[in-house]
Amino acid sequence: MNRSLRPLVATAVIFAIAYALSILQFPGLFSTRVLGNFLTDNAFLGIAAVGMTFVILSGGIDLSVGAVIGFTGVLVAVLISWAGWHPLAAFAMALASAAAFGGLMGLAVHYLQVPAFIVTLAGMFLARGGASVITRDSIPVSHEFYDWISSLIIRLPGGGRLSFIGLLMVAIFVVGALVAHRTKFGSYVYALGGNSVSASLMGVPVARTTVGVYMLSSMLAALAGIVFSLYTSAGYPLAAVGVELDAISAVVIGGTLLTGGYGFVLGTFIGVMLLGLVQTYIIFDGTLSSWWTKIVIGALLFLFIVLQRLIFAASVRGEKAS
Amino acid sequence: MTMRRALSRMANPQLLALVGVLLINWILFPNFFRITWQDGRLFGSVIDVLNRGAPVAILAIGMVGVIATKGVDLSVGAVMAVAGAVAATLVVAGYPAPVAVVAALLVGLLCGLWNGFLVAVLDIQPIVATLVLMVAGRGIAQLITEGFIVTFNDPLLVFIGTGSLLGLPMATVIAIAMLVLVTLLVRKTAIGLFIEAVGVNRAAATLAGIRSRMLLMLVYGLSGLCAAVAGLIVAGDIRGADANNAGLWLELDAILAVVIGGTSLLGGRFSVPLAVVGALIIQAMNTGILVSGFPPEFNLIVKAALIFLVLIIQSPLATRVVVVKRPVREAGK
Amino acid sequence: QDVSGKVIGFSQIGSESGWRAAETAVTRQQAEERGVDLKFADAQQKQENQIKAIRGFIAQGVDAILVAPVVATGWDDVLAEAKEAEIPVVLLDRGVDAPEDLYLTSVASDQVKEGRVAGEWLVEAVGDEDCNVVELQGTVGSTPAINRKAGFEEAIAGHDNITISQSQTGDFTRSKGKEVMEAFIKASNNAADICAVYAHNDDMAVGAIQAIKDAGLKPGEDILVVSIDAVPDIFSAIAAGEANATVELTPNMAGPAFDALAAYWADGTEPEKFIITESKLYTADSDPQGEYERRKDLGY
Amino acid sequence: MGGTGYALEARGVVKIFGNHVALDAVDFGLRAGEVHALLGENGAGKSTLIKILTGAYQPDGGEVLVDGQPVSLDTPQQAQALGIGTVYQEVNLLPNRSVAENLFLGHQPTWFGLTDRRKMERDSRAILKRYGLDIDPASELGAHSVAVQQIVAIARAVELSGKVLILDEPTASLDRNEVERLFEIIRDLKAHGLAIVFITHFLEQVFAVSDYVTVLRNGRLIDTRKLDDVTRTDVVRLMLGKDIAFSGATGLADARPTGEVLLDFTNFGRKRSVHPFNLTIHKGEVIGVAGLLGSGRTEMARIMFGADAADEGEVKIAGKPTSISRPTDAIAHGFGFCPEDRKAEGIFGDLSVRENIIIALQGKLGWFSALTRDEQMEIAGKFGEAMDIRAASLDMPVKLLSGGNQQKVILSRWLATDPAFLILDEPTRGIDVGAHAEIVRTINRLRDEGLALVVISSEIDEVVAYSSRIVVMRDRELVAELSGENISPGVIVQAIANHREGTPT
Ligand SMILES: Nc1ncnc2c1ncn2[C@@H]1O[C@H](COP(=O)(O)OP(=O)(O)OP(=O)(O)O)[C@@H](O)[C@H]1O
Ligand SMILES: Nc1ncnc2c1ncn2[C@@H]1O[C@H](COP(=O)(O)OP(=O)(O)OP(=O)(O)O)[C@@H](O)[C@H]1O
Ligand SMILES: O[C@@H]1[C@@H](O)[C@H](O)OC[C@H]1O
Ligand SMILES: [Mg+2]
Ligand SMILES: [Mg+2]
Repeated sequence: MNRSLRPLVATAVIFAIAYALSILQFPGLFSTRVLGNFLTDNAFLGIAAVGMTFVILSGGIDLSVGAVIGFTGVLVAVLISWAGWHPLAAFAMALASAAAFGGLMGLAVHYLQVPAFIVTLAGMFLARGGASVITRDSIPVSHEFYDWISSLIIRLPGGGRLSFIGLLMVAIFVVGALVAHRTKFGSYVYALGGNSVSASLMGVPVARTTVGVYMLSSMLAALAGIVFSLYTSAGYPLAAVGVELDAISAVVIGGTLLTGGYGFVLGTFIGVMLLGLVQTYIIFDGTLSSWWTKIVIGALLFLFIVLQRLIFAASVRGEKAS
Repeated sequence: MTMRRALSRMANPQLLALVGVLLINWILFPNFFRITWQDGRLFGSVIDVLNRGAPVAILAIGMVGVIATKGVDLSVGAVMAVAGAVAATLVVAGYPAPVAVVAALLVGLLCGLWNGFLVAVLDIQPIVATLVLMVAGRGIAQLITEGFIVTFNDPLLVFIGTGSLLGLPMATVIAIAMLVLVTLLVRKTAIGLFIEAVGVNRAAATLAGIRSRMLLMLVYGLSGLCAAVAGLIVAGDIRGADANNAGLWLELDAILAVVIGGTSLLGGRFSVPLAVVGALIIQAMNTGILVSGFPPEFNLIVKAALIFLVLIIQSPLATRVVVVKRPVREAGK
Repeated sequence: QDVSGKVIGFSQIGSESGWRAAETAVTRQQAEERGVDLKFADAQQKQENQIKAIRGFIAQGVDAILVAPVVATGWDDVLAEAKEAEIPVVLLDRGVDAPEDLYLTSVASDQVKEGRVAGEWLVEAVGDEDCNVVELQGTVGSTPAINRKAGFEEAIAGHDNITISQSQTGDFTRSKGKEVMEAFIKASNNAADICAVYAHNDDMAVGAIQAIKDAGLKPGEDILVVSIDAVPDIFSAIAAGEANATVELTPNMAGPAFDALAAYWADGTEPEKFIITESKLYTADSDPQGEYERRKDLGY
Repeated sequence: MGGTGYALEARGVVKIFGNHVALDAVDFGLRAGEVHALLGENGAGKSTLIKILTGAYQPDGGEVLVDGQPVSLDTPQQAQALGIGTVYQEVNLLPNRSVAENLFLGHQPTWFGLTDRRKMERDSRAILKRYGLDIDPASELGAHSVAVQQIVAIARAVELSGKVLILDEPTASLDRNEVERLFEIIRDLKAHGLAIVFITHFLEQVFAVSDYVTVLRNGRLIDTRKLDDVTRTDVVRLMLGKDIAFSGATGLADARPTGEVLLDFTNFGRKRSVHPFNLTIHKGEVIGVAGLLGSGRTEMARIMFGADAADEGEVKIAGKPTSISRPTDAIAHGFGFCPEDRKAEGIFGDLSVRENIIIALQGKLGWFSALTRDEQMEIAGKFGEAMDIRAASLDMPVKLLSGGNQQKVILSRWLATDPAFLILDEPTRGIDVGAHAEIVRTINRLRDEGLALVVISSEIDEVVAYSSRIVVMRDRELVAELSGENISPGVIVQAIANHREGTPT
C-alpha cells in the first residue's frame, strides 16, 4: 500500500471501532437521526476543514477561518436584514470579499515571506475585529429564501433528515478531493507542501498557488459562514470562535501531516465525523462534563499523531528495507 | 564602541515601535505618562502596561526559546489555567501556600516536559504536539476546579498577583527577574547557541554532539514553567482560579510578542529581551485603547495592523529596499 | 406533581461566571432531589454546540429539554425539530427571538428590571449630588448585557446629576473587570471623577473592587459599587463595606422549570409563557454575612 | 533565429547578492546541437548563471536572449514554456509525490480537466525505461535512493527540454554506469539538435561529452574555448589561474600502519542497514572506503559514529570495550564526522562561520562552560586560517559561503575538538579543484600527525592517493580489504566488480 494511505486507513478503522463501541453502549447512536445530525451539525466545520486541508497540504496554516465564518455571518445578516439584499446576492458578496481577503493573506505569505501562522493570525484579528465593528449584537435573518433552504430536507426512515447544508458539505468534500488529487492545482499544492524551493524550480507557479490556496480556504470559510448563518438564521460577530482549531484537529486526525505534502481530503471528512462522534457520545452520556470533550479530543489528537508517527516510521523502514 | 553598540541597539525597530505606540497613547491620553506614588507603590498607566503586560511577557520569555528551536507552544494559555487551578484548589483545601505555589510550578514544568517529550522523543511537529495540551489542558483545569471559579484569600498567592516590591507591581518584578534569569541562562552558558543550532539544523546539531533532545525538553519545560508563573500571577490578580478564562488565547499574544521581537517562526536567532519588548508593545496598545476610550472592537483591528506593519518592516522585501547592504534570504523560504 | 423518572436534557452555555456555575450546580441538585435523570451538556459558550446538544437530545428521545441560550437568535429550526418530536423545551435565564409556540415556557429574570433596580438604588444613594458612573458591560451582544444597560439607563434618565461617563465590556469576568476598571481610573483623573461603578455582574464588580483598592481608594466609600447576580463573594465584599448593592438573579431556574413540566405532564397544564424570577435588591442592611454563609456552599 | 546563432544567451549578466558580486558582466552563448561545459571553482557563479538563464533569479544587469530575442524570465515556468529543461544543483524534486507526478508536474495529461493518471504512469514507465530504470511510477519518489531520484530529475528535464537542456552537477551522485547512460542520452539529444549545458567538477566527464567549455572565476567570465583546442591542464589553469600539483594515482607504498591500534570493531552492524563487519584502525592511518552508490558506506560511517546505533557487535577503543550509541558518546572519545550531505546535516546556515567552527567543541564542553566570544574568535580564526577558509568575516552566516568553503568549515569544526579519529564522508564531493587539493592535503597532514581517518569517496583515484588501506563495500557488506600494492584503481574496481558478479545475496 502507498505509505501515505496508511494514516487514512488507520483513521477510518479507528472511527469504525469507536463508533461500534459507542453503539454498543448507546444503541440510539445508530439511527438515521444521529447520522443525519452528523452531517448537518458539522456542515460548517466540514466545509471549513476542506479549505484547511488544502492550506495544510501546501505547508501552511490558516488561523483566520473561525473569524471569517463570524465575519461572513455578520456581513450576510447585515446585507439581508438591514440593506434588504437578496440572500443570494449577499452570499456572492460574502464569497467575493472572502476571496479578496484570502488572496491578500496569500500575497502576504508569499511576497513578505512571513510564516502563514502570523499572517493568518493578523487575518483572524482583522476579520473578528471587522465583524465586531459592524455590529456588536446578534442580527437575526428572516427571509423566505432561508426558510426555503431549511425546508429542503430529505427525510429518512427512522426520523433522520438529510439537510441541504449537510449534503452541501458532502458535495464540497467530493469536489475538494477531486481538486486535490486530480487537478493541476491540486498537484501544485502537494508540491508546495513537499518542498517549496524544488516546486518553484520545477516550474510550479508558487505565488499563484499560494494565493490560490488561501483564497480557497477563505472562500470555503465564507461558505461555512453562509452555512452557519443558514444553520442559525443569524449573524453574530462572536460566532465560531476557535473553529480553526477544530478544523486543524480534524485535518490532523484525518491523517494529513501538518508539515505539508501528505494527506487526503477524505481523511479530513473522517476526522470531522470523529470529532462529531465524541461530542455526540458525551451528550448521549449526559453525565460527563463538557471538559471531558476537551480532554477526550486532546487524547484523540495524541492517539492519532502517535499512531501516524508509528505507521509512518514503520512504512519508511519497511520500504527502504524491501 | 560599547556606547555605539548600545546606541545601535536602542535604534532597533522593536524599541522604536514601543516608543511610537507610547507616544500615540500620550497624544490620545495626555495623562498617559503621569506616575504617582500611591500606598508605597507606583501608580499610573505606564505602570499598568508593565503590570498587565507581565503575564504575556513571561509567556514570551518561555516561548522565545521554543520558537528559536523552530517550534511553537500553543499550550501555554491552558497551562496557565491548570497552574492556577492547582494552586487555588490546594490552598482552598488547606495546604500551605508555598506548597501550592511549588506544586503549581511543578505541574507547569511537567506540562512543558510532556510537550518536550512529544516533540523531542516522539518527533511530533510542535504545533500538533502542543495542540494536544492546548485542547486537553483547559479541560483538565476545569476538571480540577470542577467548573467553578475557585476563590481564595491566601496572602502569598494574592501577593504574587497584586503585591508590590520597591514600588513596582509584583508581576512586573517577577517578569524582570525571569527576564534576567533566562537571559543569563541562555547567554552566559552555551544553551543559547545550542538552541539556535537546533533551530537552524537539528540533524547537524545532533551530529555535532549537541544533545538536542535534552535541549528541547529543557526549552519546552521552561516554557511550561513560565506559563505556570503567569498562571499564578493571573490567579493571584483576581484572587481566584478561573479555568475557563485564565490565559484564554494568551498563547497567541505570546507568539505574537516573540515574532514582534524579531525571532522568526522558522527558528534560529532569538532575543529574550526583544520578545519582552514585543509583549510590552501589545500591552501598550491594549492599555492605550482602554484609557483613550476607544471601543475595544478596534483593539483587534489595531493589533492586525500592527502585525502587518511589523511584518512589512521585518520582511526581506523591505530589507532589500531599505538596507541594500544586508544579505538577502534565499529564494523560496 | 412529579417529574421523577423522566430523562431531561440540559444545554448549558458554559461556566463563564460564578453565577452560571451556581446555576449548573443548582439544576443538578434540583434534578437529583426530584429523581430526574439529567443529561447535562456544556456548550463552552458556543451556540453551535448548544444546537448540537439539543439535536443530540432529540435523537436520544429525552422527555424534555432545558436550554440556557447563549444568544437570542438562531433557534427556530432546532426548536421546531424538538416540537415535531413532541419534546417540550424550557428556556432558562435568557430568552430567544423565536415564535413562542416553539417552547413550553421561559424561566428567566427580567433583565431590564435588574438594571433598573440597580439604577434606582444608585439614584437613591447619591441623591442630588453629581455622579459620574462607569459601567462594566457583560459579553458584547449578549442579552443580559443589552438589557441591563437599557434598564439602568432607564432608571437614571431624568436625573441629570447622574451620567455614565465611561462604558466598556468586561466580558462578565473578573480579570477583564479589573483591567478595564484600572483603565477607567487612570482615564478619569485617578478616579477623582468617578463616583460609582455599575457592573453587569458581580464577578466584574469583584475585579473592579480590587482595582479601586490598588488605586489607594476605598471601594464602597470613595466609589460606590453596584452590580447584579448576588453571588457569595459580593456579599463578603458588602459585609466588608467594599461593595454597596447587588441585585439577585436566582440560580434556581430549574426548580420552576421542573414544576412547570410536572404540571404539564400531569394534566396538560400549559404554564405561563414567561415565568419571571424575582429581582431582589441586597445592600449592607440585608445581613450580607448571613447571605454569604447561606450561599457559599451552593456551588457558586 | 537571431544573428548570433545562439539558442540561449546571456549578455553582460550581473548578479549581486548583498554586497557580493556573484556574476560580473558575464557573456555566455549556447548553440543548438552542442554540449557546452560550464566550469569554475566553488562559488565561481555557475549555478547563479544557470538560475538567471532559467528565470529562477532575475539579473541585476544585462539580458537573457532566446533565439536572439531578449526575454524577461520571471519564473522557471516561463523558461520551461520556452523549452528549457533544467536539473538544478542539489534539488531532489518532490519526495512526497509519485515518480510519475515528478516527471509530469505542470504538464500532466488531462482528461476533461482531470489528470489522466493511467496515461501519465504508462508514459512514465516508457521514459524511465530509457534510463534503465524499472520502478513503479506510482511509488513515492522519496522511497527511492538518491541516485534514482537524480535520474528521475534528469529524465524530467530532458522531457521538458524542447530546445535547451541544462544540467547542474547531475552526476554528483551517479555511479559509472549511470553516468555512461546519461552521456549516451546527452549525445543522442545533441544529435537531435538540443543545446546542452553541463556543469561538473569531474574533468574526465567534461572531456567525454563536451564541445565547448566556458570557465568562470569569481563571477567573471575567463574564457570560452572549443574543447578540441585545449588540454586538461589548460582547463585547470583557467579555473585556478595558476598551476597546481595534483598527485597521480599511485598508492602510498610507505604508509603501512605503524601506530598502535586505536579502534577495533568486531562484528559491528545494524539490522537492515549494515552487515556486521570487522575493522581495526590504527593511529596514523587513512582507511579509504570504496564502493558503488548505495553500497552502505554512509550507513557504516553513521553507525561507527553512533548517529545510528549499532545493534550487534562491539567496539574497543584503545583495547577497552566501549559503547557508542549516540554521537555524543563518539565525540567524547575523540571522534569526528563530516557527513555526506553538507547542507542537510553539516552546516548551520544561519549561524556564523565562527559559531559553526566552535560548535562541536562547545558541545563537548557542555552547556555550562561556554566559550567567551574572544575565545571563539581565536579558535575560529586559527582553524579558519589553517584551512584557508575564504570568508569576508568570521561573523557572516556560513550559508553565504561556497560549498568548498563550507566543507572546510565543517572540517575545522572537528579539528577544533582535537580529535583522535575522523570520519569523512565524501569530503570532496561537489567541490572544486582548489578546495579539493586543500582537503586532500589536510587528510595527509592529519595522518602524519597521528590521527586515524576513515574517508569515504567515490573518486577512486583520490582514495588511492591517500589511503593506507582500502575497504570495499557492496550491498551493505564489507567485502574486501586491500593494502600494499593491492591499492590501485584497477584492483579496487576489480574488487567491486568481482564481488558484484560473484556470490549473490
Ligand atoms: N541566494 C544567495 N544569496 C547570497 N549569496 C549567494 C546566493 N546564491 C549564491 N550566492 C553566492 O554567490 C556566489 C556564486 O554561487 P554559485 O552557487 O553560483 O557558485 P557555483 O559556481 O555554482 O559553486 P558550486 O560549484 O559550489 O556549486 C557564491 O559566493 C555564493 O555564496
Ligand atoms: N539495496 C537498497 N535498496 C534500496 N535502497 C538502498 C539500498 N542500498 C542503499 N539504499 C539507499 O540508497 C542510499 C545510499 O545509501 P548509502 O548512503 O548508505 O550508500 P553509499 O555507499 O554511502 O552511497 P553514496 O555514494 O550515495 O554515499 C540510501 O538512501 C540507502 O538507504
Ligand atoms: O453573571 C451572569 C452571566 O454569567 C450569565 O451569562 O448571564 C447572566 C449574568 O448575570
Ligand atoms: Mg553550483
Ligand atoms: Mg554515502
